[in-house]
Formats: sequence, C-alpha cells, structure tokens
Amino acid sequence: MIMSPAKTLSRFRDESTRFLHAVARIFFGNARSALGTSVLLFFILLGIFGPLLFPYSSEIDVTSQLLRPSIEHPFGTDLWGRDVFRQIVVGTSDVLSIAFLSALFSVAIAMILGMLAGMVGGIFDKTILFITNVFLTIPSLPVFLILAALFTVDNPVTFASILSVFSWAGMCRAIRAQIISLKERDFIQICRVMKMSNVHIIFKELLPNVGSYILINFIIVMKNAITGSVGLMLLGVASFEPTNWGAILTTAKNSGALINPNSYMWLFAPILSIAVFQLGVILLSKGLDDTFNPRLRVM
Amino acid sequence: MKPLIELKGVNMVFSKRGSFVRDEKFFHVLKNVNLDIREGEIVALIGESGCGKTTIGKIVTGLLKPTSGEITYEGKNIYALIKLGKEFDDYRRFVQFVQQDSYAALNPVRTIRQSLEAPIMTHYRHDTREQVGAKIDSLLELVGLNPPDQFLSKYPHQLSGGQRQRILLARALSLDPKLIVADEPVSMIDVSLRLTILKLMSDLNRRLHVSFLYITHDLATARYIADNNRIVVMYLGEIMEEGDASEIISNPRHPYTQALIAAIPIPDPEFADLDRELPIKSMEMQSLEHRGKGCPFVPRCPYAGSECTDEIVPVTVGERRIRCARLPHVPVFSTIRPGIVRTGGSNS
Amino acid sequence: MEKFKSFLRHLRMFLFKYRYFFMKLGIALLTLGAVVILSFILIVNMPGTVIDAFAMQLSVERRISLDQAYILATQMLNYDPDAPILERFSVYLGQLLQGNLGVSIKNSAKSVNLILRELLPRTLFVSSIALTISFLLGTTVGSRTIWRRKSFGARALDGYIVVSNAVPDYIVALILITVFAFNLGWFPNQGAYNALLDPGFNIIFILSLLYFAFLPISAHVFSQMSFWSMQMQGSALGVLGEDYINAARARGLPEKIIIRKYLKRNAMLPLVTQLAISFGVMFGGAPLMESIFNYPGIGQAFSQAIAERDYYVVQGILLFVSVIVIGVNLVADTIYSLIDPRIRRSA
Amino acid sequence: MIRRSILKKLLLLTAVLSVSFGFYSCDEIIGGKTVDTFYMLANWETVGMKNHINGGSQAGLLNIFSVEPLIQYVRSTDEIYYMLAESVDHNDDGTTIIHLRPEARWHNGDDYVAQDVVAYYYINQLEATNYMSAIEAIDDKTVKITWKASIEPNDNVKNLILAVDPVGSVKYDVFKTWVDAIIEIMDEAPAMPEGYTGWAPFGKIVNDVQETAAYANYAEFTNYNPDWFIATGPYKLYSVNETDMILIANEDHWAYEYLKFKYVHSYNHITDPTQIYGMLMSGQLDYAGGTPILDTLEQILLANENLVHFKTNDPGACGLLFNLAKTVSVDGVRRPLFNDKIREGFEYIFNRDDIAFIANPYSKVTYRSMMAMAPSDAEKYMSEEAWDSLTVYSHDASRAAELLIEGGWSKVDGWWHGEDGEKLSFTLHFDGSNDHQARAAQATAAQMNEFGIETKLKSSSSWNDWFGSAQSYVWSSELSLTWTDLNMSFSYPTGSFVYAFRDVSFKVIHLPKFPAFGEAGYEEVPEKYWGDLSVELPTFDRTGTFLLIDKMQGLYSLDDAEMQETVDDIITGVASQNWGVPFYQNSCGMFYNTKAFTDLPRKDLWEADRNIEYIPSGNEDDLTDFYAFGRLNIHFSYAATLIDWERFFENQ
Repeated sequence: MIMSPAKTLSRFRDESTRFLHAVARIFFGNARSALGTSVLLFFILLGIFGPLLFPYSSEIDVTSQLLRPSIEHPFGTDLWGRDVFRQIVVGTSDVLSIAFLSALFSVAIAMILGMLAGMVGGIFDKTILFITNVFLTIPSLPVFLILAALFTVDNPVTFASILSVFSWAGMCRAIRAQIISLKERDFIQICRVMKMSNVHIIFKELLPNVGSYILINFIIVMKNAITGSVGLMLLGVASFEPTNWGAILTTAKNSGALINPNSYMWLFAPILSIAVFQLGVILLSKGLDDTFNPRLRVM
Repeated sequence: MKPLIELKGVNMVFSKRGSFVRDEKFFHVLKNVNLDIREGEIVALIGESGCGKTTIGKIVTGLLKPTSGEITYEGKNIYALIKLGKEFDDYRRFVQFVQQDSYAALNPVRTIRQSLEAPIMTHYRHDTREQVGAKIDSLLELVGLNPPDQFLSKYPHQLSGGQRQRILLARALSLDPKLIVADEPVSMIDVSLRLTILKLMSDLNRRLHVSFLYITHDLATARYIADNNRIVVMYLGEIMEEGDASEIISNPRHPYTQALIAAIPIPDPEFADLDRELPIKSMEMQSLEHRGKGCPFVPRCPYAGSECTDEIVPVTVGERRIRCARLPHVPVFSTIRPGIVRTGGSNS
Repeated sequence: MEKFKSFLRHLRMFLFKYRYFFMKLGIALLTLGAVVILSFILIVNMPGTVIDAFAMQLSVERRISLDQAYILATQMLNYDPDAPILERFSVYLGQLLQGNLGVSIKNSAKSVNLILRELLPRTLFVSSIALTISFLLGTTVGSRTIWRRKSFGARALDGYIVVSNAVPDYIVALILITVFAFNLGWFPNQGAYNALLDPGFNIIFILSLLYFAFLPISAHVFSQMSFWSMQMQGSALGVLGEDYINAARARGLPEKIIIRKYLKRNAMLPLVTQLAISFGVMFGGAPLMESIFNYPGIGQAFSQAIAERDYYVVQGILLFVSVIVIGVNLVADTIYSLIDPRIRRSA
Repeated sequence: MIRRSILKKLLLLTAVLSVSFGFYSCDEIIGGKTVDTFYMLANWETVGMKNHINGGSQAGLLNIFSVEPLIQYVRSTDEIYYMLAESVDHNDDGTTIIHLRPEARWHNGDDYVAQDVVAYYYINQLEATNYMSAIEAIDDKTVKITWKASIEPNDNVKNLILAVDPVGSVKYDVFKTWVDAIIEIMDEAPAMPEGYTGWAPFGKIVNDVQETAAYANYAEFTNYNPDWFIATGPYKLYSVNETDMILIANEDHWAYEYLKFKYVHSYNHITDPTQIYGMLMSGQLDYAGGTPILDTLEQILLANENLVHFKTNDPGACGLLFNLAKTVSVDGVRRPLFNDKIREGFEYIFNRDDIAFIANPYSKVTYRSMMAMAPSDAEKYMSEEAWDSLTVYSHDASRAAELLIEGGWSKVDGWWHGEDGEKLSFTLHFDGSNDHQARAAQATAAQMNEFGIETKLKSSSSWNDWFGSAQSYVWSSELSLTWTDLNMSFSYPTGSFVYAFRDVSFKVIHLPKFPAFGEAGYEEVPEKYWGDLSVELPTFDRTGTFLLIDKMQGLYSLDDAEMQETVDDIITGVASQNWGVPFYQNSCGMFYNTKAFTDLPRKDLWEADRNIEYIPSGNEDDLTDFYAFGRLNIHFSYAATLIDWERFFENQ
C-alpha cells in the first residue's frame, strides 16, 4: 500500500498536535497540576516580562524609607527607599534560574550516574552506590557552609552547583534501581535481538520510562534548591544581588523588620513569594504524581 | 533440506559467585544439546518449566552465549561471525524473537508506531518515512490488524492481549526474518484466542516460508502448530526425544514423553474414569547443581536400570531420535494409555 | 590445625547467618572512612590559613605585632601549615584513632570532645523528642485520613501538608519566635534552662528544660509532621489493597481496630528506615534552627565555629554528626531486617 | 488500651506542667527582674572557659567587670580612672612610681601586691614592656617602672600605655612556676645594643633557644586552669552556663560601697539584632549598644517607656577599601585594576550623605579621602593649615566619569568597562554582623550600580570571617566596605595608625610590603623593614618624601609640636593616595533602662525626648557631657561605668 505524501503529512501534523495534547493533559490534567503549572508559568512570565513591565531602579531615596504598602508601592519600600514589589519582580529570574539550574545539574548528574550504574553494573555500579551512600550520610547544610566558604558563590551557576552537590544522590539511587529492573524487561531484550543501538536503547526505550519520575523529581529539587538558597542567605555565606528573594528576606530580618510594623510587608513579601512559588511547585509535583501513578501501577 | 540453524553439543553452565562466606555454585542448565532447524519448518520445543527451553530460545536468538558447543547459521559458526561484524548483523536480522508476555515485550511509554518504526529504521536505513509507514501498514494487515491506522497511535496498555501478540509478530516480521523464535507466545492470552494466533503463525510459515522455533510447555498447542513438522522434547536441559510431530504424539517412545502426554487431561467422558495415575516412579527431581553423565529422568523413570547412569547414546529410528538406554524395556504407549492418541488426533 | 579449621567453619557460618548485618556494617565503616577523608580535604582547602586567623586574633587581643603573634600562634597550636599534606593527614588520623576529635584553634581547653559532651545532649534532647512526637502524630493522622480520603480531616491534612512543605522550617521558626517569644513573651527567646536552677536530675530542672525547648521542638514538629503523615499515607495506600485488610473488613472488625492493628502496624514497617534519614536531616538543619532560637546545642556551636573560622571544631563536629547519622542508619537497617525478614533474604 | 490512654495523659500533663512552670519561673528571669540586677549582653565561650583571662578563652562579663587594669581609660574620650593604682607619678629621671590601693584585693581575699604587677608584665610581655627597661616591686604596694631612654614616651602616653593592660589577672602565687621561669629567661638574655629600635621587652633581646623556651612556658601558663577565676575587679563570678552568666558585687572590693548594682546578669551569643531589639522592648535588657534604623529605634522606645537612647562619638570612619592586589590584563601586560585616576574617580561617585543617613542617621558624613585616622581625631591633632589642605570631594558623577575615563575605563551601553574592554563586575564584601556597615554596603552597591558599575554584595558572618578572607592574597572580592579609619585603643594619634598600617587596613588594601625574612631580596633591605609596609609618601610641605614606617617609629616619644608635624605628614600623605573612600564617622548608640540605671546624665534631655540626638563633640563647652556620655559605653569604659564616681570622690 502506497501512501500519498499529503496523508503522511497530515498524520505527522496529527501527531504533533497529539503530543501537545498529551503535554497539556499531563500538566493541566487535574486540578492540582493545573494550579501548579499556572503558578509556575506565572512566575516564569514574571521573570521574563516582569522587569519590562515594572522597571526597577536600584537608586536609593532616603525620603521614601520604609513606606507602608500603597498603590504606588504594593509591597511598600525598603530601608533604602526602593520599591519592594519591583525588587521581587526583578529577583524572580534569579531565583528561578538558581532553582532551575540546580534541578538541571542534580538531575543530570543523577541521570548520568544512575543510568550508567544501572546499565554497566559491576564494580562501577558498586562505586556509584557507595558514593551516593556517602553523600546521603553527611549532613548537607554544614557542608554547604563549608563549600560556600571555599568557593565564591556569586552567580546562579555557582549557587546552583553548590546546592546540587547534595541533591543528586537519592535520585541517582532511585534511577539506578529503576534502570536495573527495566533493563531485564522483555522489550529491552527485543532491542538486543533486533540489534538496536545502545543510544536507541538508552534514549528511546529507557529514558521515557523514567521520564515521569525524573520530571517529578526535577520539580522537587527546584523546591529544595529554593529552600536551601534562602537558608544559605540567612546564614550569610553567599554573595548576592540585593534583589534576590533570600537576600531581601535576610536584609529585612537583620534590619529588625520583625518588630517594626512599617516594614512587615518588606519581610513578608519575600516570604509570601517563596511560599507561593513553593506551593505551586508542590502542587505541580503532586498533580504529576497523580497523573503518572495510575499508569505506572498498571505496569 | 539444509539446516538453517544448528546447535552442536551446546552446554550452558550458570555460576553463582562465591565469597568468603559462600562457595561458588554451578548450575548445568543445558547439557550437550544438538538441535537443527531447517528452512521453512516449524519446530516445537516442549518441556516443563525450568527445563532450559527458554535458554535455548535465548541462545538461538543470540541473547546468551553458550558455555561450550557451537551454533551455526547456514553452516557458519555465528560466534566466528561476530568478528566479521556485518554477517552477524544479518544473523540478528534473520533470527527474531517473540516473547511470552506481550505486555512486557512492548515499551509501555511508546506508541505501537514508535515500537514498530525503530527496528525498520535501524536496519533499512535508506527507506524514506513513507516507505517505512507503508511497510508498517502492510505488516499490520499481514498479522490481521485492520485497519492499521486504528492501532498505530495506541499505547500497549490500550490493546488486548491477542492484539499485542499480533503486534509482536508484526515487529518480528518487520525485518524479513528467516526464523522466528516464539517463546510461549500464547500462554498468556485467552484460550479462545490462542487458536487464531497459532493459526496465524502456521499461516505465516506457509506464506512467507519463515521457520519457527515454537517453545511451549503445552503439548496440545505444540501438536497443533507443528503439524507435519517436528517436535523436540526436553527434560532438565537435555533433549529426550525428537521427531515428526504426529508420530511422537501418537507413539511416544521415551518414558518422559510418555508421562508428558499422559498428563494431558482428556475431555472425553469415555476415558474420564480411566486410571489417571502418571507413569512415573516418583516426583523427585534431579538437581541442576550436581548432575551425573547419565539420564536425568532416572529418579522418576519407572523403567530405569543400572545402565541409565552411564553416558547415553541416542537411538535413531528413521527421522526420530530417542535418548534412552533402556528403550527395549519401555512399553508401547498405547498399551498404557489407550484412547489418548485417538482423542488427540481427532482434535485437528 | 583441626581446631583452627573448625573455628574457620564456625566463623563462616556465623558470618553467613548474619551476612546482612555484616554487609551493612562494612558499608558503614567504608562510608565513615570516606567521610573522614572528605572532611579533611574540605578543611585543608578552606581559605585563609588557620594560623593567620589565630595570629590576627592574638595580635588584637594581646596588642602585639602580627609577626610576633604569628610565631606565637604556630607555637601554641603546634601546627605547621607548610608540612606535606600526607603527613598532616596521618597526624590527624592518629589523633582521631585516639578518640581526639580536635581542639579549638583559639582555646586549647575547648576541644570538640568537650563541646560534644556538653552540647550534644541538648540537640539530641530536642531532636529526639521532636522526632518522636512528629512520628507518632504524623503516622496516626496519616493512617486515619487515608481511610476516609474525602473527609474534612483528610482535606485539612492535605492542606497542611502542602503549606508546611511550602514554608521552609526556618521561616516557621522565625514566625514562632516572633509571635511567642517577642510579641507575647510566653516563651524564652534564648537558652536551654533557667540559669538560676542547678542542673540535676530533678523534676523542676527537667520541666525547665522542656519549657525552654518548647519552641524549637514545635518548629521541628510542625515541619516534620507533614513528612511523616505523607509517608504514612503513601505506605498505607499500598497496605490498603492487601487481602488481610479486606478480610478484616469482611469479618466486621471495628474500623478503629483495623486502622490500628492492621493498617498502621503494617504501613509503619517501611517507615523505620526513614526515621534514620529524618534524624540525619534534623541534625543537618540544627545550625540554622538553633541559631534562630539561640538554643545552645551542637548546631549553634557549629555555625559559630564556621563564623569564627575555628576549622578544627568545624571538622570535628561535622565528622561526629556524620558518625551519628551513619550509626543511626545502621541501627535502623538492622532493626528493619529483624522485623521484616524479607530484607535479610534479599541480601 | 489502658496503657495507651495513660501515656497520652502523661504526655499532656508534662506539656501543661512545663508550660505553666515556665510562666511561673519566667517571672523570675524575664518579667519581674531581680532588683539590684543589671541585665546586658556579653559573649563567652560556652565550653572550655578557663579561669583566667590569659587562657585565650572569651570570658564575657568577666573580661568587662572582673579584671581590672592599673588605670582605666575610656576609649572614645581618653578619660582616665585610677583602678588598682591609687596614684601614678612620672619622674623626670625616666621612672614611674605606682602606688597600689592599700585595699586592693584578689577575689579570694588575698592582698593585691606589687609582685602581681611585675608577674603580669613579665609573663605577658605586651607592648608596654617594649618601652620599659625594668619593672620592680619596691614594697608590697609600690611598683617602680624604668622607661627605655631611647624611646621614652611622653607622660600622657605613659598613662595610656599603662591603662591598656588588664593587670589584675596574674596572681603571682598561682602562676609562680611560669612567672619565675620567664623572669629567669629574661635575666639571662643579653641587653639590646645601643640605638636598637626593634622589639625588645625590658631592653632584652632573647636568642632562639630562650625564645622557644619562653613560648613553651607561655603556652603552659595559658593552659593552666586554676580553681577560681583569677581577678580583682568589682564583680565576681556567681554562676555561669552556656546562655547566662551572673556576677555578684565583690564585698572585698575597694569601691564596693559605690557599685551601682548587686548583680550583673548577661546573656550569651545574642547577635541577631532583632533578638536584641525584642529583648529591649520586653524589658529583658537594661543596656544594649547599637543604633538601629530610625523607624525601629522609635518602635523600640515606643514599646518600652523606660528606655532612652544615648549617642557618643565613635572614633572610627566607615567606607570603601580597594583591593589593590587585583589586576587586569591588557595586551598581555598585567596592570592594577584600580590605578590612581580610578581611585580618585571613585571619590566622586557616591552620595555620601545618603549612605551615612541610611547606615546611621546620627553619624557624621565625611567627604575627605581615607587618612588613617577618624576625621574628628584628625581635626583635633592636625594643624589647621594641614586639615584645610585636605581635598574635600563631592558627589559629582560627571567628574567621576572624567577621571575613570582618564584611568582607562569606558562606559558602554550604560555599564562601565575596564581597561581590557570587559564589562566590570565587582563584589563588595562586608562584615554582615555589623549592622550599620551592612546597611551602608547595600547603599554603596546601589549607588555603584546606578552609576553603571555592576556590583554584587557578599556578607561574612563575623569580623574574623571577613578579615580571614580579606587579608588573603587570593581574595576574590575587589572592594570591601569596612572601617577605613579606626581607633582600636586610646585616641592618642597612634591608635588609628596602628590599625591602618600594622594590623588591618594595609592587609585588606594589599599595599606593597618589604620582603619578609627569607623571602627573595630580603638581604638588601635593612632588618627593621623586613615584612613591613613599603610605602613612600610625600611630606606635607611637598618638599620631599618619607617612608611611612619610619614615621611610625617612636611616635610616643614625640613632643606636641613634633607630633603635629608627623601627623600632618602622614595624614596628608595617605589622603593623597585615595586608598579608600570613607563615607561617615560613626556614632555609638546605647540603650539604657532608666528604671535600672537611675543616675543617667542629662535628665533634662531624655525627659524631653528619649531618643537623645545630642552628641557632645568634646569641645571645651561640652566637655562634661563628652566625658559623661563616653563613660556610658560599657565596652569603652568597662567597670568604670558601674562605679558611682561622684560619691566616691566626695568620700575620699
């Protein structure tokens, strides 16, 4: 049977829309993930377009120190007379990139090592397992402190690298376990019989199967990265842009904002932003879990 | 007819690594197996679970390398081919595998199209997308999935067991193989559907001249698919008896084959109240770890004698080979189980 | 010779019988070794040598020139920053093997052993109480709510889990101390017990300890409880599908009994290993939490040591805390293998 | 089943009990404080505290109220109080006779004797001993000091030098072993040669063997832990744990009847400003240093009507320091990142008024360059002519831009680029535990970004942490916000110079040094310069140049005229280099509880406004207030704050 090019084309178009539908179904499939995705999208858009809509000036203005919230300054102003709302907006991209990069790094490390360990096995597997064991044992916060003293932490990349040092180990183990169980499955054996390349086996057959797990973990690591980065800010070991949410929180706290009604909003704004962002991320991960799990159970 | 694949003196030993607290263990899974599969024939490999039939399937498909012995493909040793590269690729293409669990054999997160496309695109690199698409369509039609469009974008869990099994066959056929190793392909689908799948297989065998190595524990289906072909009976990693299908079923000569056939339930009230005791001595089974050179069936065999513990030379009777040292002492099957042969024969 | 052989055989049998435990022990020891090396490497690479910082401090304190202070510092610390790294490591290891975890660079009377002896009980006190309460509460709430997933309680718990996950524990701590210590003044904002009391094993002193630990424990419980109820829900969900639950239901047993005797008990088993990890997490988080509450525990000592660049103390505490976490993990694994024999066989 | 419910009830009971007990007991320590107790903050080592101040452990309140000097000076005012000494007479023959108070006693009741003073100086060998050629006990209560003839300080400085040291901390009986050992070593050491200007305590130069023995002896001495805290001061240890330290008035003390409180109670490790403010508001503290931002300050005063806030002059200026070790590579040649023009340009970038206001609204703005001495002191010690000759910069962005362009920088797309054409991105490093500097740092970074120089902030968690990184040659930060000029001891001209040229600033700026002993080229340099600062500066009259460390030698011996000339040379010379950009001279703030501390000065002022904005400047017309306010800073005047001097002098 010969197919006309038009039909083939339409089939591919069908497929791409179907893919989009699938993505939409995953992310908007239930109330939780829909809400979570919306929150995340909101912050991403805020990070990209926010600074254009609400341009931020770092200029200090001693006459408008610590103003209470108003229409002009929805979150009030800080000690230096700068608009807190615009600070939050400008800081969004920084926070997002720290979270995203940290998740990217740890997922990449976890994936590479976990898949290699699962695929290669033997002494390599044992070594990786042992290393993850060490990283799971040493308490992370103290080592963050030491690492932050050791390296200059002054941009999202270094920040994210330090944060991901400890977040890959658990995930690496889980991926390894999944790969080990997957690679004995029949459909992988068939690939061997059919002499499919290892590249195909890893990227086309194995990866899609751990994809949902990785996606959910990616989101969880993002959440942990934010918690960790703000914690490090609170302990004051990283260099920072004053607009970073953690930095705003720390400065507000150290300026006695906890006891000054005029500056409650200065302190509360970053807490609120962090909480809402985290909330979105958690809802999304839970929603994704709901979406993927029933099918995973059928397996 | 010249043999397509030949296993010569294949032995398979699995070992469990030892340590300070544990000795190393060896399991002799296959012992001196000789098997040949000719072009365009269906060979049914029968044996109870754990007898090594799946291992043979894996050896034939190249998933496992035997500990000793050689496998030849069209007269050439395939492990010598590996070094030549290209010809092993051919071997990979020409010998395909259909597994027992059709759900596990398909990647759950890939659509049927993706699962079918990948091997074709690997092995027929010069095909355009349209050609591949057309090929897939015709394959699906071949295995009786009509219209193909209805199945292509589905995921495995959206199909029934029978449909998935057809997909597996289509995938195996997609590389134009000369031999398909089918490892219990129907054991996990409804009895009502089994027949259609088996029919499809013998149909494909006839139309495309593809050889099948049909691995099963179920004598009835073996008899059905290997009609006019061969049956090979295995026990504990050794081939007990092999020969023409109808001959073996109507007149099993080896005590193990006799026991196997006697175990088939008889849905005929005429024979239902016959003595159903199996013609074996005990249920004791030889361990794979410590096995002698003699017949493994000795502990169960009611006819066993002292010579059974020595090396056994198969007796060849025409096309048939029986591996039994005390063949003259084994009674003719119809004397111990009258009626079975007739019933089995009338089913076809 | 015969005796030796039989001894060897018995040894082999013994090892084989408890191979799961010995395997875990071996891994624990190896991990410990890696931690020792890692902490040494981390400290060696810390910027600004120990001697420089100490000399600076001496020169300010004693009003002597920095050069003099430098010589004095090397003499007082008995430490040569120019020695080869292997030599320094062997010295360090030797000290460790003698049970000497290190001494403060500023005050030779302030050793890590002493810090641990005086401050570790506090941190253990707070974290073990917090862990027990949050574990008991969390598992109870988790198993109750999984039974009726649409009830008000379950929804409320869901909301609480999401919120407590979204708000990091140190922010909870900040809020607690602001409201209950600064604004309402119900609880102290610093300290571990009333300074006017004599420490001792009497009811008044223990009550004082509990009173001062109330806010830190509450903060831990708030953030840990959601973790346990979440874990419990996940685990109970698996148990819920088991036949014995259905059988118990079919027998008409009261819901309470089913939850307690069948659901909770079986679902709690896999959580035991989580306990160890959670313990480690709490210990790791101690520096931040204890500095917020100004609670004199090991965590506060650690963050102070970092701030003061008291490297030996940093190293010593890090090492010991890791040892505790490794030990707790080992114990948890062993206990788990005792109550769930499937684990042992799979080793 | 029963057991479970009992367990639950028990748990509940414990919780209720502990909370209610807490309410009961907190009455004692938080709400209704014990009368006669003064509450404040201090830091001490939680573990391993040694029973003497020389042991190296931080002793908190004991350092402040238990260990006495012979004379106490107030750091910001140089006011002097006689403590262990009753009188100090400087004679023309280069000797000083010190009469100890007859009633001076150790905390264990033993007499404080002259031998204890000698023991202190011998065992610690601090800076004062470099100026002495001998110290001896004439009788139990009389000490005689003979000063080195070559560098004999003037009388004013002699008092200040003696006032530095906490002499009442080495009891001869207790530390006899080590004191005798060191005296023996010093006796055997040869006398220094004529004209020698290096370090020579008691005019002796020890050889290597003796030096090693002396250090070993000193280490043993510091490690010894007596069974009571060795001190003589007005308060002695009552109880201590990790978070609380309580001192009780010492009945044996010569000023016991004039002590303002029976107990002093302090809390440990409270560094979070919010926590301090909270404790002030709830009345848990009677005294705390610091000036929070205006809003918070008003909130605190509003919350607790018994609080007043005093301010005094602080002899220290804060600003920007350059890291001169930073280089930039232009066509393969390494050049300094901050050259002369760039440094000068930086002086014009900032609106220092805003920075000063935000850091501390009661600080004094300065528009002069770094001069190694707090502006108020410089004005006092320099000649009028020299003071007036100092360049007064201004906030002038266009002038700054001109100078930066002259220095090789360029502005592209609104951002400044360095000589190599790369966009500049600086890190401004500050000590986060210092709240006004943290505020100033944020303002500075904001102004730099506004000007077009990308600047990030890095905060260290303590001064030690900051200095530990900053003095390292591989330090990554280009700029730091810190004290540019600070007087760490008495205000006499040298105090600030020591901070700038010997201890801190030059290490942070990374000024060039002469090679140290053993480094390449050290043989070509006279021994006295080894490892020291190698900076040549123009003299004030511009007729020549001088080596900075040459001027630093023998500062104490100069008479007033010589001193003024030297100070003029050093300050104008340093100011011409633009090593730093000071923004403001700080003021020290102090909260006091009027209910606890009943005789606070200037009641008229604080009854009108409890936030006292008046800062006495030390001119003749407000000298009384200057001294009275200065004395209020406990960390500048120690136990002298808690003694009722008026009544004491009346009764003498």
